[in-house]
Formats: sequence, structure tokens, C-alpha cells
Amino acid sequence: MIELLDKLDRRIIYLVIGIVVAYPLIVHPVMPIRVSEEVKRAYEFVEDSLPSGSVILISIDYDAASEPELTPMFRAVLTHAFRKGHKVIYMGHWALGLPLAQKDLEEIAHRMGKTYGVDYVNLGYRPGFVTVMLAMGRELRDIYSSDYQGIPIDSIPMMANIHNYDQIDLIIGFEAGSTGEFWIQYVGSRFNKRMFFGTTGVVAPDLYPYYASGQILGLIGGLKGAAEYETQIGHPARGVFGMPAQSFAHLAILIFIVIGNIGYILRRRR
Amino acid sequence: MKREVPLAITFITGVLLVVAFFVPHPPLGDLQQRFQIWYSIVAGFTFLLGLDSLVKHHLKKIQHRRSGWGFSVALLISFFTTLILGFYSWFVFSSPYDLRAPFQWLYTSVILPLQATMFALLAFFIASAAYRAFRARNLAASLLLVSAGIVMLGRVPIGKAIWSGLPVISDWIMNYPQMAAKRGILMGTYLGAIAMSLRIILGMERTYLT
Amino acid sequence: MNFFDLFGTWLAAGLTVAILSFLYRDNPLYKFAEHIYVGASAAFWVVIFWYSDVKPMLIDRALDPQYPLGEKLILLIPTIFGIMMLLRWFPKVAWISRWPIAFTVGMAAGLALTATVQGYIVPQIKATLFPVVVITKDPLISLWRSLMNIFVIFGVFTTILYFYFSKEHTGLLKVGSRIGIIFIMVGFGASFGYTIMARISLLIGRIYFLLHSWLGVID
Amino acid sequence: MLWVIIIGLLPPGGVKAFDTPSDGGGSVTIRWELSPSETLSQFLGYRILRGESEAGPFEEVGYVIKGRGEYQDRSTEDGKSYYYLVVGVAVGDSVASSVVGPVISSAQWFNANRLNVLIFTFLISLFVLLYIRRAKRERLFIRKIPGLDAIEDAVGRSTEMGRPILYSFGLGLLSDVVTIASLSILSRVAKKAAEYGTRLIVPNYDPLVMTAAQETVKQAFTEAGRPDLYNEGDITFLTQDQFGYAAGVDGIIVREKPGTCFWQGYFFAESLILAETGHSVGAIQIAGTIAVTQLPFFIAACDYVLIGEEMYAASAYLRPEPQMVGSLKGEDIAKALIMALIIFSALWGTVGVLLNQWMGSSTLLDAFHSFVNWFTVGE
Repeated sequence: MIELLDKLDRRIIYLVIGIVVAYPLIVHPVMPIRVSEEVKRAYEFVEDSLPSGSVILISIDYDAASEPELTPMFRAVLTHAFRKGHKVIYMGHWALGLPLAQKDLEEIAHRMGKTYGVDYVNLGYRPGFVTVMLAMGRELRDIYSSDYQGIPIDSIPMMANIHNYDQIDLIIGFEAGSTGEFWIQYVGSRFNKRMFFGTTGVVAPDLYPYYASGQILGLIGGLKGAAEYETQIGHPARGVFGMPAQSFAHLAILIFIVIGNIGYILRRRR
Repeated sequence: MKREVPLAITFITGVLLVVAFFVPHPPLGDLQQRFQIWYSIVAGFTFLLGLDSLVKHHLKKIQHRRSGWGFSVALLISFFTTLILGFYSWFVFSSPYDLRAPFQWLYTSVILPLQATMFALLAFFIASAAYRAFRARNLAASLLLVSAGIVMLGRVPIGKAIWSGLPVISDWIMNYPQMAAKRGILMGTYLGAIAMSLRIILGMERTYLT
Repeated sequence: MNFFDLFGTWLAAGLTVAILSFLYRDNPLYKFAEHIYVGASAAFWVVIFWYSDVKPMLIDRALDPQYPLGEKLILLIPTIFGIMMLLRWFPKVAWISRWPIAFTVGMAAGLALTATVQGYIVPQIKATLFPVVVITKDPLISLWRSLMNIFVIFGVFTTILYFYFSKEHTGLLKVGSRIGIIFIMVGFGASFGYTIMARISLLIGRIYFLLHSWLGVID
Repeated sequence: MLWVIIIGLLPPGGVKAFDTPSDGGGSVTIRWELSPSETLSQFLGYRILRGESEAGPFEEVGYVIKGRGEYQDRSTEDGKSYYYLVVGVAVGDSVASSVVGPVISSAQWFNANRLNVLIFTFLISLFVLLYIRRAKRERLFIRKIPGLDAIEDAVGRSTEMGRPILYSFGLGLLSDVVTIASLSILSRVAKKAAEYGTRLIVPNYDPLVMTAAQETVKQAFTEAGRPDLYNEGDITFLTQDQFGYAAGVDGIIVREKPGTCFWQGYFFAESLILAETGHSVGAIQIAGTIAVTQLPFFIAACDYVLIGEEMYAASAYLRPEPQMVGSLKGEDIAKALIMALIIFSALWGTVGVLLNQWMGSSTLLDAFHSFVNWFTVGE
């Protein structure tokens, strides 16, 4: 018995961790989530301030390493935007992140019955983020003469009257690095554009000052932020169910540590 | 020639870069960037040596029918498929990053899930390492255990539910003792890096030469 | 969903399961996924590196008629260094690859020497230069902050003492370095605990992929 | 279209243009006092215009948002005269300052912003060099580093068990100084391995590190008198993908079952994947890294860990040539200096604060603040 507590097979630990993380994702236990002010503001802008049919630009500025934190918020925000009947322009500054989130874009568009070229457009990736940001202030066709599949922009119905930021009502960036600050400096201030961000837990404190000063409308931080946004739109998913998964896993690890110490103390007593 | 020239190259490169750091005037002002570009070019060539090493290693395995040679065949197939698709995407779509390019499909369907899953193994390993290592063997180990436990619980909603003081203490540990220790360790580390750099420039560190 | 998307999802799911099977023990499934991974990623990063580094830095410049001739000639130096590396394929002249290695090592040292002082030593010294006493309107807060200031200075001080190499750790130095190790351990424990959350998020992401994108059993 | 009419938009005042100091040329700095109209919500920012004569024509070279009173025009040609003006921009309106100039840009020979860096680099280097010189005359002490003492036993144990040794540099590149420190540890490990006749496997992430490792091991085997044991096929390249590397090394661990694993160099998140797998096959593990974020994981999973500076000290410790040890002594002197500086400033600052509080004299405190500010690192 003591031997068992002291030298637990690591596979038992792996199994328990796997179960406590997967369980909440399947069974969906309810855990109350308090929505923070930063997330509520972002939500309310999309919900109340934008008339249906507004144009939202979504920028994917992350890649695989931050995918688990940022994809849930991207999905929540996109679902919300589509539900309100907004039109979405999808683009991004991190080359390897775009193909990643594209899957979610297409899945959600399909589920909500949205049509490519009418309700949303995927512009793809172009190198040089500052150049891209500034050029889109004049005429986005200078950079994006065609969409990600090579279809000329001018033949896409949704883009007919969209030339630059003047026709875009909101910019939403999903940020894993400092690209968000460039959005604020080069686009937010210069073109007087409204925007908010979803960021990783690590990046959120860097962008908080911009929220405090009113330069960005809202801020969704980490998996917790995603859970809050999902709660707001009444569509609980990875974020909401991830919260109990986190708590259970932490608790499980703690219990293992306690078991290990009991085993250790008993063995020493002998 | 075999020893003196490399030592001289190291010395000159090192000293030039140190001087250039303080002199903005051309041609020294942009020397750091210039040398980094040189480095990238050299690394680009050296990749060929790396690939050669990888391919040769597995060809040999296949040749001698060593155990698991079938997996080496799989490795070589995936290697050359990726390489060919990469150059195909580069030349046909003018960029391997193009979302239509098969290279991107390969990235999302093969490399990405592999990366993400290897990374996710850490969720399991961090648990087994914590179970094994966090034993109250002595004072130092006990402190490791206690501070890990507090910070761990302080980060999740359930910790706050157990005791509202946990997040507060957890923040305090991160902001004071953790920060002080990190600063002390890094101070020593960077002084060590300076002494190491000096020894390299002076030719005292040359295990790869002599 | 077209064929390639569907095939891609199944492939990704299969590889995910194969890697996870390593947790039980090494097995042919993991072995297969591992070999596919090493082969594909080695080629993947080479293409990315050549496309985003070597091409713009060397090839585009060499072919650009606008790029000054003098600069083009200077680019010959790293190119020759690069070729010297490849001479390792010929044992007789392999030793010449030590020249570009020596250049890289010299560069590492030259950059690190000033970069560490500029990027770390001076800023961190600056961050540790503060008065011990803090005076605010609330005497309790003043006392607390002052104590914390002393605490931080004490922590940095004793941690540095632990790394003192050139003296036997006896007497006062022994006491100091022991306290230093206490700070180090508390710090390590804290960062260990702090990281767990991010690692669990990764696993949530993977399980979600399997259950949602592949099997479609959860929303 | 909505027209906003702003009555009396005021221009930015006191515009100054001068050659940017401490730079490599090609740049002029323009500074101005913020327009009093900034308080209006319609006010957006400033456009900076440049011309080659006082009368113009002027063209825009830059734009900054409101609240900023400085811009660097980095597109000037050295030796040429330029004239500048700053235009305050609001929604539907704008107003220009007066023209300033001429101004000529040039390059400087010393970056005055980096004076503090120069002084510290010089002082630390001086201590190190001084003690390297002094060490030639007298024998200096060096404290025990258990992780390095353990190398020989670990290699011996691998030999007894008839298992190979695994050595990894992690994700460090040859352009990282810590990799070079790791090379000298590898040299020692290789020499011992050659003496015992034990196989040494070194899988690599960076091809340049691979070549340097091959040179190092070959050299060490030759010095140990066993060049015949050297096998280039054991020092290979895997992949330059963080987790691909981890997957590959994990595969090697579970199949070759090394008796000893060395994790020496720069590591990121893969550290624990490697060390847990190493532990699962019962290997003795000796880790060393300067990556502070990864140290806790190595501490948890390995038998010995070289923490930060101990790794850099390894080459001096393993080859106790007097000069090498001298450089460690030099580091220690620098540490003592830094600690003295911290204590001194704590006292100075405290006395300053107290004097300010009790006697109302801020002279000492002001002096303290400017002393601290001197440590600000400039570009």
C-alpha cells in the first residue's frame, strides 16, 4: 500500500489527468462565470452599437502556439458577428496562423448559413504588416487585388463598395504578440478607427493601458476571456467548459502531490 | 592556418562588434545587422549539411535493414514530399505561405496537429513531475512544494472558492520572492555570459578548434 | 467539406492519437508519427527559412540590378563562408569549415557582450535602485511597502551570494547563500505552479479537436 | 458627409528641427509644443512636411497621433539642407506651423546614449581581464559545483550498465553564447566517454551546432587516444522544429535507453518532455540552462541542475587552468560591485526621502533621482 502511494505508476496519473480534462468538455458542468467590464464592452459594441450589416475586419495575429487560447475567442466573436448579420473580412499578419483559423471560419460560416463573397471574405496573408495596415487606409486593392483563392476582389459582391477603412466599421484583432500595438498606432489613431482585441493571457497586460485610455473598446484576455464572451452570447463552448477542466486538473495535480507526500512520510516512518 | 586563422576570425569579429555597438558612424553603425544577415546566409548553406546528415542516417538504416528501418522509409517519404510540395508551392503560387498552396494543407493537417499534441503532452508530464518531485524531503524541497501549490490554486476559480486569500498570496509570491530570485539568478547569468564572451574573443574557449 | 479537408482532418486526428499513445508506452503508432514528424518538419522549416531569409537576403539582392555593386561584392563574403561549410563533405579540406564556425562564434560573443549589459545588467540594476523607506498617507501601507522593499533587496542580494564562486561558502557567506537557495526554490515552485494553467489549456485544445472537429460529438 | 467646423484651430508652436544626435546619419529630429487645440475630440494628430527650400514645395514625410511632440525623419540625405513644418490635423480641418530650417543631417562617431553601457561593459571586462592576468601568478579558489562533479560518475554508471550517453544542446543556436559553454561540457563528457569506451549520441536542432559538436567530439576522442571510436553517425541533425526535435529525441531515449542524459544549453517548453522521458527509462540526468523559466522543470525531473551562471562557469571548472578560474573571480568582483551599488543607493535614497519628509529639503532626493536616471538605457 505504502509502496503504491509512494511510487504511483505514471500512467495512472496520465489517465486521471486525461479524464478530468475531457470530462467537463463532454458533460458540461456549470460553473458560474463573472463577465468582466472589458469583455462586456466589446460584446455590447458588436451587439448594440453596430447596425446589422456592418463591416467587421478580423485580423489573425497568432499562430499554433497560442491557438488553444485564441481560437475559442475567435469562434465566439465570429459567431456573434454572423448572428447579428454583420459582414466579415478575414485577414491576418501571422502567415502560419491564417490557415489555422480558416477552418473555424468556414465551419462556423457553413453552420450559420453564410455565403462566401456575400457575408464574408478571406483576403489571406500579405507580408509586411505595417505596409499592409497603411495601404489599407488608402485602397485595400493596392495590397489585396485578389482574395486568398486568387479571385479578383472586384468580382466579389461584398467588396464592391469597400475600398479602405472608411467603409469598415470595426476592427477586431486576435493577438499573440505586439502586432496589436501596431494596429492601435497605425490604424486606430491615424484613421480614427474603432477596434478591440482578443489576446493571450500573457499579452493582455501590455494592451490594458490602451483599454484604460479608451483607444480600444474592449479586451478579451486568455481562455477566461473567451469563456466570458461565450457566456455573453449565450453560446458556451471551449472557453466555458475549459474553466472547470482547468480547476479539476489543478485539483487533481494537487491531490497527487498530497498522495505522494503521504506515501513518502509513511515510508520514512517505517 | 588550421588554428590561427579561426582564432583571428573570432577575435576580429568579436572586437569589431563590440566597437560597432558604440559607433553609429558608417560603416560600423549597421555592422550588427549586417553580420546577422551573414549569419543567416551561412546558416542557409549549413542546412544542407543538416539535411544530408538526416537523410544519410536513415538511408544507412534502410540499407543495413536495421530494426525499425521501415519507419526510416516513412521518414524519407514525408521529408521529400514536404520538400517537393514546398518548392512547388513557392514557384507556382510564388509563396509557400499562400493559403491555396498544398504546402499550407500539409502544415495544417500534418505538422500542426503533431506540434500541438507534442506540446500538449506537457499537461501530463507536468503532473507526473509534480507528483514525483514535490516531496517534503527537506526545507528547500518543502518550500518548492508549498509555493507551487499556492500559486497553482491561486490561478483557478476553484482556488478562490476554497479560500479567498489564495489568489492574494499567490500574487505576492510571484511579485516578491519569485521576482527577487529571478533577478538575482539573471544578474549572475549575464555576468557569466560577459566573462564567457571575453574568453571566447581572447581565444580561451576553443573546444571546437584545438 | 471537400475531400482534402476531410482527409486532412482524419490525418490530423490519426497523428494526434498516435502521439498521445506514447503516454502508455513506445509503440509502432508513435514511432510512425514521430518519423513522419521529423521528416516533414525538417523539410518544412528549410523551405520556410530559405524563402523568408536566404531568398530576400541573398538571392533577391544578387539579382536586383538596382542593388549597388559594392554591396553585392560584400555579399560574396557570407556566400564563401557558406560554401566553406559545405566543404565538410570533402574530408581533406573539411577543416576549412572552422572559419565560418569561428565567425559565428565571434559574432555570438561580440553581440552578447554589449547586449547583456544594455538589455539586462544596467536596466535591472536601475530597477533595484530605490529608497528602502516609502512614505504614504497611510502609515500601515508605508510600513508594508518599506518592508517589501527591504525584502526584495535582501532576496536579490542573497540569491547573488549563492552564485559566489571564488570563496568557500563558510560563515556569513554560507548563511547568505543558504537564504539565497530558499528564495530560488520559492521562485521555482511559483513559476512551476504558474505554468500549469497554460499547459492544461493545450490539452483542452487537443481534446476539443478530437471530440469536436474529428468525431463531432461535442459542440 | 458630415462637416465639422472648428473655429480657430491652433497650430503647434515652437517647432525645432535639428540633426538627430548619436546616430549614423540620415535622420533629422523635429520637435514641437503640442497644439492647444488637442483638447478638442476632433483633433487627430500632426503631419510633418519637408521641403528643400524655405518656400517649398513641401511633402509629407510622417504622421504622429496627438499627444506626441516629436518625430524623427529617417529619410534625409546627409549634407543636404531641409526645411520643415508641422501641420495640426483635425476632422475636416488643418492648420500649419511656421517653416523652420535649414537643417543638415550627419553621422556621429560616438553614441552618447550608450555611455552608461560603455562604462559598465568596460568595468566588468576590466575586472575579468585583470583577474585572468593575476591568476597566472597565484592560485585562486573555486567552490564546488555538484552538477559538474557528477559528470564522471554519470559516465561511469552508463558504462557499467552498458548503455549509451545522450547529450542535447536543446534549441540553442551556435550564435548563442550558452551553446559555446555547452560545447566545453560536451568536450569533457566526450573525453570521459572515449576513456570508458561508451557510445555518445548527440541529436541536434541546429545544423551549425551539429558541425561544431562533431568537431568537439572528434577532437576529444583523439585527445583521449581513441579516435577509432568516433562515429559521425551518432552526432546527427534531427529537425529545426521545437516539438519535432522533442519527438525525435524522445524516440531515441525510449529505444536506445541511455544510462545518462545531459540537457545542456538553451531550452524552451520541450525541457520537461525530454526530462520526463529520460526519467522514465531510469537515466541519470544532468541538466543545465540559462532559461530561468525552464529551470523549475529541470529541478523537478533531473538529478543535477546547473543553474544559470554555473553553466558558464563549467569550462573554468572542468579545465582548471589558472586563467579560466581568474575570469570567475573577475565575475565575483563585478557582483560585489553591483551589490555595493544597490546597498549604497538604498541608503542614499532612504536618507533623501527622510530629509525630504522631515526637513523639507529635496536636494538629496533630487540628486538620487538623477543618479537613478543615469542608468536609463538609450537607443
